[in-house]
Amino acid sequence: MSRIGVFVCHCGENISRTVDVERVAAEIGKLPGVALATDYKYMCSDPGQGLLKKAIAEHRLDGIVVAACSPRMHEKTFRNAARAAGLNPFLCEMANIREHCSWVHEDREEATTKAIDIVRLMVERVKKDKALQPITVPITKRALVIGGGIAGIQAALDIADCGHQVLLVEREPSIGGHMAQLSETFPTLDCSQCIMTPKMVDVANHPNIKLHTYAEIENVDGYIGNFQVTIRRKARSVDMDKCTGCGVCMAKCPQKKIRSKFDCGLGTRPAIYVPFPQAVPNTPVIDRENCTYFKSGKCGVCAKVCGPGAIDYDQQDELITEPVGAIVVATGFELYTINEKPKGSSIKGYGEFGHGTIPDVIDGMTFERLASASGPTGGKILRPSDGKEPKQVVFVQCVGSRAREKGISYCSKVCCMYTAKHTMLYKHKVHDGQAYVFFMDARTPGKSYDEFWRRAVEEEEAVYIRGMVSRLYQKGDKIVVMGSDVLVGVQVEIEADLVVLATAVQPRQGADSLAQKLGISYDTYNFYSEAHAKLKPVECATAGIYLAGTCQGPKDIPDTVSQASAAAAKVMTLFSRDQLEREPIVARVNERNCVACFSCKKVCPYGAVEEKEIRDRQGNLIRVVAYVNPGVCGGCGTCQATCPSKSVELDGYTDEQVMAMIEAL
Amino acid sequence: MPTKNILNYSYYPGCSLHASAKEYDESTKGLFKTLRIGLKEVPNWFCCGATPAHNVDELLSLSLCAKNLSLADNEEGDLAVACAACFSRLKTAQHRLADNDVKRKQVEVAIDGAVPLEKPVKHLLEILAKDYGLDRLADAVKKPLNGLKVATYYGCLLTRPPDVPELDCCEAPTIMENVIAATGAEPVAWSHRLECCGANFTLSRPGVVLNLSNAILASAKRAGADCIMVACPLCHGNLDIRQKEIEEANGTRYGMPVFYMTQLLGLAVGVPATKLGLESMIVNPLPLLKEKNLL
Amino acid sequence: MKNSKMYLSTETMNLGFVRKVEALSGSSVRRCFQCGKCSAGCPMRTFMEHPPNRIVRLLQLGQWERVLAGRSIWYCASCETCSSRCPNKVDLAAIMDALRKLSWDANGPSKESYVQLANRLFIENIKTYGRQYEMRLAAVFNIKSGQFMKDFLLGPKLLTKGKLKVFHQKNRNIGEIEQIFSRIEEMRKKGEAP
Amino acid sequence: MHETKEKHDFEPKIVAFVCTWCTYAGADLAGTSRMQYPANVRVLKFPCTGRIDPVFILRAFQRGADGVLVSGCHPGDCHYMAGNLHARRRFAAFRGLLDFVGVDLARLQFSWVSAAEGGKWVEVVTELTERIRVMGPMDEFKALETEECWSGVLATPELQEAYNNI
Ligand SMILES: Cc1cc2nc3c(=O)[nH]c(=O)nc-3n(C[C@H](O)[C@H](O)[C@H](O)COP(=O)(O)OP(=O)(O)OC[C@H]3O[C@@H](n4cnc5c(N)ncnc54)[C@H](O)[C@@H]3O)c2cc1C
Ligand SMILES: Cc1cc2nc3c(=O)[nH]c(=O)nc-3n(C[C@H](O)[C@H](O)[C@H](O)COP(=O)(O)OP(=O)(O)OC[C@H]3O[C@@H](n4cnc5c(N)ncnc54)[C@H](O)[C@@H]3O)c2cc1C
Ligand code: SF4
Ligand code: SF4
Ligand code: SF4
Ligand code: SF4
Ligand code: SF4
Ligand code: SF4
Ligand code: SF4
Ligand code: SF4
Repeated sequence: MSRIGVFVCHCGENISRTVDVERVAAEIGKLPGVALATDYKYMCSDPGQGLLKKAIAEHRLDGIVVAACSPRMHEKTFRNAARAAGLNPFLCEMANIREHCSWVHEDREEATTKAIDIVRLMVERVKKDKALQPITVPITKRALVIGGGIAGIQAALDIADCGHQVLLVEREPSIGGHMAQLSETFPTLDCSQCIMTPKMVDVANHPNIKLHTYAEIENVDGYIGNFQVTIRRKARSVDMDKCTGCGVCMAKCPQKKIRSKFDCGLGTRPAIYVPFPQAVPNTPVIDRENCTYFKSGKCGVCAKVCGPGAIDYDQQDELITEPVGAIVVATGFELYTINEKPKGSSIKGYGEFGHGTIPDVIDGMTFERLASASGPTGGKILRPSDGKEPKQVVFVQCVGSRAREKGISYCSKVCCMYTAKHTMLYKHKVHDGQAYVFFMDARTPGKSYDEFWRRAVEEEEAVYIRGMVSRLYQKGDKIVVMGSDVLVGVQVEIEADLVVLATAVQPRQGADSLAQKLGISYDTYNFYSEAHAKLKPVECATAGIYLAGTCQGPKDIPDTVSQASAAAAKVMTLFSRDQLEREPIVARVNERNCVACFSCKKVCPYGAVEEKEIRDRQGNLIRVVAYVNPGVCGGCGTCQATCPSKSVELDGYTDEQVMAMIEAL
Repeated sequence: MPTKNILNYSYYPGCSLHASAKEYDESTKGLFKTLRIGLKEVPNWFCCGATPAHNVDELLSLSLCAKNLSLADNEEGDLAVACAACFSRLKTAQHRLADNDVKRKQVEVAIDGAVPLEKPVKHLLEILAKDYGLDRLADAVKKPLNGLKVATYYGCLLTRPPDVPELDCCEAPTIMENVIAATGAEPVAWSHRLECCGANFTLSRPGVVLNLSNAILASAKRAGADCIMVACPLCHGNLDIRQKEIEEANGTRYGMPVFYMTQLLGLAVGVPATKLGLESMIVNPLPLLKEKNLL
Repeated sequence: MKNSKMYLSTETMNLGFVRKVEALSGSSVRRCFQCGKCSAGCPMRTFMEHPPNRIVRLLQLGQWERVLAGRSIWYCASCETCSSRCPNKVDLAAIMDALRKLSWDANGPSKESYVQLANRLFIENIKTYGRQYEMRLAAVFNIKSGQFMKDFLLGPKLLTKGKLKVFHQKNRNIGEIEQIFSRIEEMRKKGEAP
Repeated sequence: MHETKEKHDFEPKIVAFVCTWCTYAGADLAGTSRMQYPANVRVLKFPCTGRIDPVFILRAFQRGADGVLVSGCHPGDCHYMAGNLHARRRFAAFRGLLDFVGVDLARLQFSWVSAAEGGKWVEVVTELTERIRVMGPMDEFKALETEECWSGVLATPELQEAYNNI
């Protein structure tokens, strides 16, 4: 027989005005198993809590119902009081007779009857309550950051500065991402390399950061605090420990004419290369597809000239597995390549713009390389076809973006601003040149952004034309731009020397397969989804995984860096404790009854259900059952309602508890 | 002695091919005969309504096309269409009616029968490039058109709008270039191959035609083309028949022969020149053909 | 009217008209965000007083009189350039068709009579002959439009090239065409078709 | 000052199964806003509508409920991401079962009430109460009470099949 204590609160007059609290206490006192039923003016006050603690001791109570306000208000208060008095907090429940009763009804009789019902239900429930112990999960205080763009770099540095170990995994031979390619950056026009490269060097030198470039994530297992990641370190063909970065190999390699991806195809590089001079690490890789040695077995020049003997043609991919406690995903974006239709994509190209066939129609990143002081033209704006300085440059915004018919309906967020920047950079370098911009809207909602755009228009004399371009075509050495000015309402034709298309920011190809490895969700475009658009913008719904930068959606550098630091802060919050403690409202499987249908696994929104093998002592597999990982379970109970054999139960909301309440109706 | 046909089609020539574009009809028949592709004209076909009908009366336009489709459906073989405008109307009708049950029911009442939505409708280009095949076409060439620079003119109706004609990519098609390249001729890269010639206004507002077609001729000239190749009688009407007018109105001189693609292909596969209707062309092509040693 | 002020209210915006256009054309009008790409590529823009994007804009505002009053809709060549390139899949060519039909049915307040005349003759020809009869089309057009000498020089040239036939062969099944016309008319009388 | 309350012959018993995050909070909001609604409803709180097993509803009817309300977060707003969608799918099938056992489906209402929709909570509860009041007490089902459905014992093949579809 249980010994339940019931405390009915007046809440000043908030409850007692409509509910006859004394009668409630009296009626409830008659229920079997109720050892004490009393009322008090302010239960949450210090004396009220004292009353409760004293009663627990005096009456040896094994369950408590506080009939008062909403549990959303004071459940914690009373559970803490119970704990202080030596009672398991999960044996203390609240009956909501204020928000759900006294405040919403006027008839005293009706309200009192209802209040008695409400309290009775809770009394029956408490009788079935079980003591629950908070769940603790150990935390590996080591973070994995995937992607070494500005987002990944910032997150890695923040976490490392806080004293935790960081593994930074970058797919390319060097970290830096897109920001390393930029010339100058809006809205301040500071040189991207100048602010980026010091950070890259910091990463390389940081004692807490272990950098894996030319590497990718192969597999991820585990859960918050306890991930196991397998990293594939692709064969570099250069021994990183021996290489001194002298660069002799690159100078001597006879294969020199390979289009540099970093320079958007404008410049060339050898088969053994670093993507750009400031690369971190400054260790070259051999591009096996283009290396003569790998293609025909001849050459071997680099091995001959390398003093330290760092070249290793036989190097193999290497898999390493590392434990980490948190993961920051910062894999960035890709630019919409408008002349190619990505495989399996619904995106339609823009044949009418002739990108890919007209050499002087380029995208925004290519323009960045043209304008970059360390770029293939040394910062001179020269057009790709004949190396001449273009005097009329036309920029077209929203190419790919905001075009649902072409497959992307979102706004890419940065292109209005970088186009304004491009017109300025152009004007600074070609004083007698004229820039034209075809645009639909100028989206400049950032600090000092609209001012920046206005400066492009008013001071740098860029001609902005409110309208889109229908078509581009080559005419002699000019590109005819057929556009319209919707404000004037007439067609506009410009014979341009160079056309720059502000193409859409898109998720990386293959972003979905990485998401599947990580068990995180992504939207229809493949941008990774945050747990809540406003209140959890850096967390994934999957605990322990955080998002930074453009892999989550289009962003400029300030936003990217803010989000990266926020993600780092979340990781640091997680790492601030040795163990992860969480409410013990989690599901548990009764292995004996489980029929291994895995219906639970299918419905679990957190992917918390695993398949567990039961083996006998000889290690023979007896059967497979479901297992709920308490570190991952969110406590929604969907599995329980789904399980056909009633083999999984959500602690705190067991069938027994619920049915006890229903029986008491 | 050619015996059996390799392929067989029912054939919808369209109104123009029986009048102002008779050389298109003639050369098509000549070419297809030589290639051993059978064409059987759909008996009692009607006008598809062309632009004027859909311009003001979509239901009429759809009904006329549906009627023709159902006439064609009685015949064997996919429906071969020569005129780009008819092709566009027939395809559009199939698309619209497949997407819209209300309109389809109305049309079914109007023609008192079902609409064969699935009947394959193919432009001659498609038959040559895809069904017959470019390789086979190249093999059939007896007199290569080497050295002839051809501006291939699609006009606006062959590829637009993107999902309807299913002939080739809407903005960057290559089918005409591929077909003519199979004969050894050299397709030139030029800017106005997809622009509209203004065919709709040839009667009511010829000024429009003079303006639009002039830009097309100028572009072809700029690209160094010897001649233009078309696959539509309306385009031909504007570029060939009105060329002189265009020259006068713009104070220029083009002298640019405008061939139907079937004429050039016919020439290449050895159809006798007399069977290609060359004499019906307003801009005389003979000097060019002689210069290139093609006659 | 062209430049007069627009007084916008639920009464002055004829959205019923817009819905009709949407139903006839099968294309949304609201989707358009006025990028102007349609107008940029429209080969007929220079002949129109309202560029295509403005036609859509006026429709969005329910300004049907302004749309129908102008020549623009009659100068559209149905080339589909706009529809093909619109980033929002606004099928402007179909909207133009719908507008012409509405204007035509209302005996158009439009000023553009030549195009309408040509269209009418073309359709009459179909009704009478089942096919086009280019010679008659041109002749009647010239007479009715009062331009007796138009294309005078082309005529003989075409005749000698065998391109214009003075006599035309009727389609032998002309009855079927007549039936199509009359069935459509009947449906319209009963209000079963637009 | 209050208008005199109507007295009704029949006061139905309504049971509401609600989720903590949205509807429970919405009902709290109705309270803090001092909105008024009929006192017939008894609220049972769950973490998520995904936790609500249809047998709870059956049992509630057996135990004297005249009407049942199931309410959770709007689609897409689920605190647990997708629990409410699973619930929705499950309940769609469950309605078939209820129909089969002879419950007038008007006695069972599903709704979405967010934490900000105190007013909607009041509306939903009031409407349901009034509807059930007109329908009268639910007797037909209480006769079926003999069977213990919730423990997982589903005796008849029809019930079993309907349940499998859930
Ligand atoms: C033309 C142009 C001009 C711009 N100009 C400006 C400007 O002036 N000012 C401004 O504020 N913003 C500008 N931006 C925006 C700016 O480039 C981005 O905000 C910023 O680069 C985003 O950084 P990120 O780290 O999120 O992504 P990225 O720079 O794309 O970095 C992602 C990194 O992750 C790596 N990676 C990807 N997938 C994997 C994987 N599976 N495993 C391991 N590594 C992976 C990539 O190799 C890359 O190094 C511009 C953008 C463009 C396109
Ligand atoms: C009309 C409107 C609608 C909006 N709608 C949306 C929307 O739908 N979605 C969206 O994402 N965003 C929306 N926003 C933006 C959103 O409101 C802000 O982003 C957000 O509220 C900013 O929060 P904050 O904490 O920075 O500032 P605030 O909300 O302004 O909070 C600042 C707090 O600091 C206190 N404070 C100020 N000075 C002092 C001081 N000296 N000492 C102590 N305390 C001080 C203030 O009293 C206040 O409580 C909207 C904004 C507006 C104006
Ligand atoms: S416990 Fe709740 S109901 Fe009681 S006095 Fe405190 S706030 Fe009011
Ligand atoms: S591989 Fe050898 S030659 Fe090349 S940079 Fe390294 S040390 Fe120098
Ligand atoms: S072996 Fe390859 S990388 Fe080395 S020098 Fe030769 S081509 Fe270059
Ligand atoms: S940021 Fe500007 S250019 Fe880029 S998609 Fe948005 S509106 Fe278009
Ligand atoms: S649903 Fe139940 S029986 Fe099926 S696997 Fe999960 S726990 Fe086991
Ligand atoms: S309670 Fe919810 S989160 Fe936990 S295992 Fe079950 S379905 Fe998954
Ligand atoms: S192209 Fe489409 S969206 Fe742009 S103005 Fe024209 S109709 Fe509107
Ligand atoms: S269809 Fe009409 S409106 Fe559209 S581009 Fe062609 S002429 Fe212009």
